[in-house]
Amino acid sequence: MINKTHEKYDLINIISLPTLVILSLLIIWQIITLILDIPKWLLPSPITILMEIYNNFSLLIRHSLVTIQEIFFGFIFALILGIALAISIDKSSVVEKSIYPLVIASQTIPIIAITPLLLVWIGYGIFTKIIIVALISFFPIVVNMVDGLRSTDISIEKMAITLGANKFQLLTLIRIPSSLPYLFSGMKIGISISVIGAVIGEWVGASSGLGYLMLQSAPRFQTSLVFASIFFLSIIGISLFTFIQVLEYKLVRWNRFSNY
Amino acid sequence: MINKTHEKYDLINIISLPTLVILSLLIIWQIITLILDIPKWLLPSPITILMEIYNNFSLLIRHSLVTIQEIFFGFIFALILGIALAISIDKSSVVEKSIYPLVIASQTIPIIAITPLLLVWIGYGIFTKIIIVALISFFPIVVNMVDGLRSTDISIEKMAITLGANKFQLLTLIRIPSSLPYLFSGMKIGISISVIGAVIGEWVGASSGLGYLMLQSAPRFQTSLVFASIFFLSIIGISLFTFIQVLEYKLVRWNRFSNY
Amino acid sequence: MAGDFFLKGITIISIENIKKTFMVKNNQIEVIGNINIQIKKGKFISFVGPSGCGKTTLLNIIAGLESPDSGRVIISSKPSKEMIGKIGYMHQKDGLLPWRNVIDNSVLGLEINGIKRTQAYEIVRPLMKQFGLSEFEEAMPWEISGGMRQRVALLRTVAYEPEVILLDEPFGALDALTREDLQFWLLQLYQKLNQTVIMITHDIEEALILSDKVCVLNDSPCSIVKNIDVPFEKSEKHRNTSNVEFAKLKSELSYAIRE
Amino acid sequence: MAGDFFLKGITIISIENIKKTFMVKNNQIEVIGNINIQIKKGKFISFVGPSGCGKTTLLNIIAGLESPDSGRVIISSKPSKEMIGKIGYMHQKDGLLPWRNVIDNSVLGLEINGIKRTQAYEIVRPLMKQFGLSEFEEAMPWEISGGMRQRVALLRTVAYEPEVILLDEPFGALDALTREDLQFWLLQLYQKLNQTVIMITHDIEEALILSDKVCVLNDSPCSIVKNIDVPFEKSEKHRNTSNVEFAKLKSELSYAIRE
Amino acid sequence: ESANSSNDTRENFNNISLALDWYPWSNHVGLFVAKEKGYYKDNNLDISIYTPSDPSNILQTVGSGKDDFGISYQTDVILAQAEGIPVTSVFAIVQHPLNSIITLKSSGINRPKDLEGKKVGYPGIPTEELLLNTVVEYDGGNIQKVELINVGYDLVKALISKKVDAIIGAYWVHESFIIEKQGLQVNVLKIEDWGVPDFYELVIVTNENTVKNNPELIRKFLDSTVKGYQYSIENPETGINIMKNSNPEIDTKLETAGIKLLLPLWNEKDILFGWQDKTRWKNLASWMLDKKLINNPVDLDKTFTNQFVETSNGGR
Ligand SMILES: Nc1ncnc2c1ncn2[C@@H]1O[C@H](COP(=O)(O)OP(=O)(O)OP(=O)(O)O)[C@@H](O)[C@H]1O
Ligand SMILES: Nc1ncnc2c1ncn2[C@@H]1O[C@H](COP(=O)(O)OP(=O)(O)OP(=O)(O)O)[C@@H](O)[C@H]1O
Ligand SMILES: [Mg+2]
Ligand SMILES: [Mg+2]
Repeated sequence: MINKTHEKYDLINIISLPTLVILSLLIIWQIITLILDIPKWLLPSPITILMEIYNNFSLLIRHSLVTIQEIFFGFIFALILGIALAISIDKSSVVEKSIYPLVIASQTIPIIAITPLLLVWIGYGIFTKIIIVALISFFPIVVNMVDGLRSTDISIEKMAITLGANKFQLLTLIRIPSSLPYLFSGMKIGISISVIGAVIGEWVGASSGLGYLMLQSAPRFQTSLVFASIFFLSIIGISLFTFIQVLEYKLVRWNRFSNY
Repeated sequence: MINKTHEKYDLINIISLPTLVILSLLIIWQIITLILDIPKWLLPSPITILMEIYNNFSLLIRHSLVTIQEIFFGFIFALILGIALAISIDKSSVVEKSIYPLVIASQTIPIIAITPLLLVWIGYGIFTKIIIVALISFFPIVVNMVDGLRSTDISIEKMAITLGANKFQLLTLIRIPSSLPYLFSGMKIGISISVIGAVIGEWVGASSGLGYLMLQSAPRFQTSLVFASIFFLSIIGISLFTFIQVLEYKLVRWNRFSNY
Repeated sequence: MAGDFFLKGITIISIENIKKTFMVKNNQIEVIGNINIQIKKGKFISFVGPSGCGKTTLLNIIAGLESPDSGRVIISSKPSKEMIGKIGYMHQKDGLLPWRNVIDNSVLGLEINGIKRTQAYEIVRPLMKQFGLSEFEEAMPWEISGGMRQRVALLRTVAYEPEVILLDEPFGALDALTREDLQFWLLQLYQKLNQTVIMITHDIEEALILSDKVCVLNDSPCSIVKNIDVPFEKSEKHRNTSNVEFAKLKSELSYAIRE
Repeated sequence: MAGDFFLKGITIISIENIKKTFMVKNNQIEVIGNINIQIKKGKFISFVGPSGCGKTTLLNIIAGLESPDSGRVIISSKPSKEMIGKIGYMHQKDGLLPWRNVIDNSVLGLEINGIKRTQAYEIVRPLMKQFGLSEFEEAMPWEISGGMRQRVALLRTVAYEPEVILLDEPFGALDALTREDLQFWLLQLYQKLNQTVIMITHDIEEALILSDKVCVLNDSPCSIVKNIDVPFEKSEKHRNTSNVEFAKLKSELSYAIRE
Repeated sequence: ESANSSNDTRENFNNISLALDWYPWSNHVGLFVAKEKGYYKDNNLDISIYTPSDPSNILQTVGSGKDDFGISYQTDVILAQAEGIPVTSVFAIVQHPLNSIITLKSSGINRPKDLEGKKVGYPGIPTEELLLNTVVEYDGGNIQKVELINVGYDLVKALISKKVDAIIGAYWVHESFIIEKQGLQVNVLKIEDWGVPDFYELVIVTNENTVKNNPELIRKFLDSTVKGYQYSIENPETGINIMKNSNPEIDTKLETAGIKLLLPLWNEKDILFGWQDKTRWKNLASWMLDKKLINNPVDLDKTFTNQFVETSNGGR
């Protein structure tokens, strides 16, 4: 009995409530645009955006697929690079003190400022976009993973050492598993901002993708198409975030019980 | 005795080694630009950049101060907003399910696409830049803080409950302290990318700041001034990151011992 | 006689038909079968029983931290859930806050109950001395030994003087001498304040020394197999270990556990 | 007589002039004064002493996990640091990996020593049964009781059959019955494999039942105040608790500790 | 460079890349028509067209040989040459400045002097600032009294949301039209009427090396391009529709309107399509030098050449 009602409540929570909140936000938005008579070129109303999506659905899907592809490869690349880098930073204080500042520096460089370099050296194919997605999303992964590795409980580590664990086993059996909760936070941040990475990548030079579509539409004052693209980008971002969260739930549920 | 040699080794580590690595990178860069005859308008050599910095030092400092100011206020704002949001998301699953997607969505919106909106509503002053910095840097803070709050050890929480802790005490005495290690990871990511937030903010509606300086130099193909600005941005980013890391070291050293 | 002894006074804790099942992977494990027990105000009860039989689970239910599948626990005429915070509970794991030093961990209960830090320090300092922790006020939890951690946890639980105290193996990590000191201290405390105490222990002697009543539990599922009222007066306790009756009770209990 | 007993066999562990000081805030605490002890191969040594005296610290130094400020520990003719991994050490805290279930925690030592998981399962399964953990193979650490956790930690330590075993209060969280079972099992194991065991305990009886030698430590700083060689044969152990000599030794030790 | 190295994959075919100054719009129609109708293919050219985010990047990619051709601005070519970027303009697409000062009619700003005490939005780049400077001073105004606001690239929004009173850096053939579409009336102040030397808004640039070593490639490219524009001039609406094939995002209505304004600016009568007048280059360069936009005089022979214009038009 108790379980049943609980489930029902959960269902309300998971589906109805957020839908309700978002729907009411959309309604408020609609009403505001109507009442304040906000012109469509500045902020289109939800209905206008919806119409735009309806009218350009296949166009939006086609561009979305390009963007998703860039995000996918870029993020995988970021993940591999980020984890590898985090492990080396964690392992060696030389690497930490010499590479970590460069990693931080890489985040402070506005990509737009180095587009000529990227274009000349890498071109405007998908590879540039993958690099930019990776460049943007690997940083949270590195920082969180380094902190995760460093949060490894000293007593657990000592225990493994007495069992004879070598450096490699310590890493794979103890440090990496215990860093997972942090890694997942980093991945969630990384995957969300990788969406913007793809857009910026497409901005550097592209002929397809949602970023391209947006920046094409903006100067034409097709603001509702811009918002339709943003809507698709958001859906992509939220889906990817949720996917990683589900994975996290499966893999690091133990996190809350570590001391018990 | 043992301590002494250790200290010495540390000193080598802290100062000499990274300097060496970075210096050799700069030398390689210099050599490459010389050998491949890379033109200065595409990628200036370190010496050229250094000369540029020397020649424009006061200019760079003046613009840096503006940018630092924007970062400072924007980040403080992001921190307050991020922590408050994380606490509400953690507390209420309704907030989580309805607001969290919006927060994620906010990260997938290319800021350039909504700057017109920001400008029209907020204007061209420093406030817009602060908002943009905050918008970019609050996300890692939220995600990490939420995960940090959720990583609170169940047994510790139960202990506090039996001592009579109410919801508020549970939050302030148990959950927030135990989320600090995560929060610091988020802050380190946030502060690093807030630098880019300030630059983006300055591309629109500014008349000073390093981003503005870059915007002025790039179309004139004064690439070495662009790189000089990037150099200053990196220094700012690395310094802020290091500052937070020192703070972290002071405040969450306990993290590694939680189970012991 | 024994029954008589326990009829005096008002019932403060009433445990009624408690049942509890856990799901581990796909197996349902019935941990607590059907436990009934009434505890009078000012009494000291010990639970002994095999490892994993469900003692901690029972204490969690009494404390209101876990819900039984059926049955209920009434404390001071209220469901135990509503009494959370009015019951001192020393968990089996010490649960010291890693970000607080020893004295700040000790005052946590007082602080939560609204007493200012500085004032709370004054309250716990004499206790710290008695617990042999004075030198370690400023030490962090990872800088003290296992036994010291346990003492800090005990101190934290009793410092704010709750009416009901639940103790889950409070002396498990202590040597005989320290243990005796603290047992004696605990006895005095509970007599002075007329607190009601439920203690889990593995040590039959300890149970007999401290308690008014010892309950023997067995496992699969956990239930009370024996109930012994300890007939010594509070004041004479702690000096009876060489007594013949004490030895008789001890072997009786050992026998009950072994069954 | 006692000295004689211990001159037989080759010294496997040699603890020489160990000193250790900790800094807590600004106070320097001398934890270990000057400890010297030689342990012969195949012997079982127990350390007893007051809580916080430095037993765990001493064991950490023997295991090579911590460096003494001066002095050294030699195990099998090597500095103990080089022997890390060849010594089984059961810590006071169980240190179970929260992301592994019971059986995967049990096989950790075997896995680290290069044995495949499936094969390791075969090795630990019979032990799991003996330890009363069979039903909980798949349970996660937070789903088992405190005593079970301790048993898993013990199992993990002995499963890969190291030559030297260090045990820090291995039975602290266990009830008398389970404790006896495991003590008996441990005795058999160490006789069979001729392992050298050092155990920390608070229980003098336990120390006498299991050990060839009991060392009494005292605190501030930690040093050996008494050394008792237990004169019972390995085979007759565990059945001598009612013996007169046993009682004599017990009171002798209690007295030493109380000093 | 890429033009030379990659032509052996498909015999005789040259893969060439073209970087656009802006997202495809009516001004680019000739290029897309030439591509779609196979005019490039006829000359054995396989063209790929893309848009980098920042138009000034084009001169760097073309200067480094990464891209073979680019669409850029005359001012930018001079700026690039001043910094030593080896780019040469080989063809003028638009014969006059499109850049202009745009205000709302309701603002009452009819001449540059009226901007005193007003806010002017600009995209934050130095050229625009100096254009305004020139225009205001030419009209006897005091530039100190004009408040310049960097509004980024969204000039129009800043104007019609009344955050600024005027904008500079917008095209009177594009933005003005967009504003009018919102039901507002605009005033356009053409900068060349107020003291700024007349210049070519859009030019086709290529690398100096290509001019020297592979003139044939340029000739072929321009030949095809001109054909594309000729076709579009004759059939503007079909041209836009053809363009939409490869750019489904474009708004046909908007671009059709835009192309009508552009037609007279491409191929002025009596002038060869693409021709660049040396005095106009000289005037602009000295204006830029005067305004300290560049620090040294540039070699005009390097900045542009007419050697390909005759042959590419000569076919007809
Ligand atoms: N990491 C550390 N930093 C500072 N002091 C420490 C540290 N570890 C142990 N100590 C101190 O060393 C002393 C001995 O601790 P140890 O854990 O060895 O005691 P023990 O004999 O094992 O006690 P118990 O029986 O309670 O476990 C204690 O006073 C403790 O405060
Ligand atoms: N959260 C949980 N999920 C699943 N099973 C649990 C959980 N907590 C306890 N159990 C199971 O309940 C049983 C009783 O556990 P409990 O901790 O109450 O034992 P205990 O009597 O306190 O033992 P010990 O003396 O060893 O501490 C055990 O079999 C344990 O596996
Ligand atoms: Mg228990
Ligand atoms: Mg200890």
